[in-house]
Amino acid sequence: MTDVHIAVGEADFDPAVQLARLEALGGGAVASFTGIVRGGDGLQAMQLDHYPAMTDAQIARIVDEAQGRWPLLGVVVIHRVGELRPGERIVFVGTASAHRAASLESCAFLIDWLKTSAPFWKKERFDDGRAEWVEARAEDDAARDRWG
Amino acid sequence: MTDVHIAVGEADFDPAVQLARLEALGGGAVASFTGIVRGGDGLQAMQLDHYPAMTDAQIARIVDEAQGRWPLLGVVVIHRVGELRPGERIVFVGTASAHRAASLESCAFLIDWLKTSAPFWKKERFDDGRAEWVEARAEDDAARDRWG
Amino acid sequence: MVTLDILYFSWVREGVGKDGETIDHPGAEVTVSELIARLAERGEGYAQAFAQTDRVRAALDQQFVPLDTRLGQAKELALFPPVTGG
Amino acid sequence: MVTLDILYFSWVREGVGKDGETIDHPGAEVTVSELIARLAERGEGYAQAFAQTDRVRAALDQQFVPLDTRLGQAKELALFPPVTGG
Repeated sequence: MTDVHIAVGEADFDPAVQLARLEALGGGAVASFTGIVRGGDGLQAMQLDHYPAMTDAQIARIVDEAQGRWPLLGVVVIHRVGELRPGERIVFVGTASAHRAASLESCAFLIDWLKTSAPFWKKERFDDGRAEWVEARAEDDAARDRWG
Repeated sequence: MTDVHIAVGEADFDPAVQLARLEALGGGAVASFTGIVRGGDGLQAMQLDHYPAMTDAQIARIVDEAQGRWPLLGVVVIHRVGELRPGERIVFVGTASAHRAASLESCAFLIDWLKTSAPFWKKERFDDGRAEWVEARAEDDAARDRWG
Repeated sequence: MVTLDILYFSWVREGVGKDGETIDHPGAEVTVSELIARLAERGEGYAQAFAQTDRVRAALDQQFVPLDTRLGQAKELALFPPVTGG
Repeated sequence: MVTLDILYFSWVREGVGKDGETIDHPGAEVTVSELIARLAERGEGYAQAFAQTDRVRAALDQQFVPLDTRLGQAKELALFPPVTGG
């Protein structure tokens, strides 16, 4: 039975709380990834939209896929929406397993799949007034496709 | 300039403090791995020995190797020694980079190399009085070798 | 009367100028592509939003589908650009 | 008098029965393997610790080296099993 925690919302989260949750499951390995809004190029804020009726279900499907590939004791996926400023956390993926390869690989798998298969869209707003939707990148599709 | 933090000692550590350090470096991606003593099979405690004069320098070499392979903003490697009980943290590896692939890959690289190229030895002590040195595993060598 | 809820996201929403709308269901045999072509004929905003169909993705009842998928009994169609979360 | 510090770890240390010792330097041309063979002749604990040299690893002046490496000017030799940290 895998301990699964999925959350999508505007609120910030505490990676420490999530790591503690995963460390407590009795496995020997916990891996995590945190995505953060990068500053630079005059970026003022990022607006994250999503498809609320679909988002949770789609993340649950991605987590199911990971559970089918690796023996996981726990999975945490948190994705924020709304307006986020440089330095703010966007996304957290954490996994716990008996052994390190399963935790590390499933963590990388989950973030690669979230990037390409969960219904989120980013818009960047710059100091000079420009606002642009982020374009999907071919290298993100390639990163997902390497998992077969 | 990569922010590097290496620590080897008996004291426990707080992964949250290390993640916060890495998140503050301005990158978009922070990855971490925490190794924990797994219980079961009557394991009472694990004794971690090391070669003090060599350990820090050898970990620094491994971190240098990772910096040569990926553009890293920060690296944290913490490895505990002494007696550790089930549920206790053994090792932490954290990396920060502009992009996720660099942080995830370098994190996996560092733990694979620590397993096979840093002078630590584990002895397991069981409830029934048995005490056994952990044997090196061929799959750990294979995990390191896949990095070429 | 059977209806179909259409939802728009990201720059598709901005082009169309609304979050979504409910239309008479065009029929189970109609594909997503065909419906997009009909929507594009509605005028300025729609035409712009659907000018490049290779940049549009779709979900039927909250499942991603290729654009040549038939609407079938679906009650909700979402149209949007490739996702960029994570 | 030139000396060589030898350090033992893990079950090599337990076999030999000590953490380390200082010996007269056997000479720059002597390899780690040759020195291990001489140590193994010292008797019970040493013989047991070095019974299977394919299970022994070495570091010279805190750098891992293959067992056929010559001692050279090294001041410190460590002998131990394959590492198992992480």
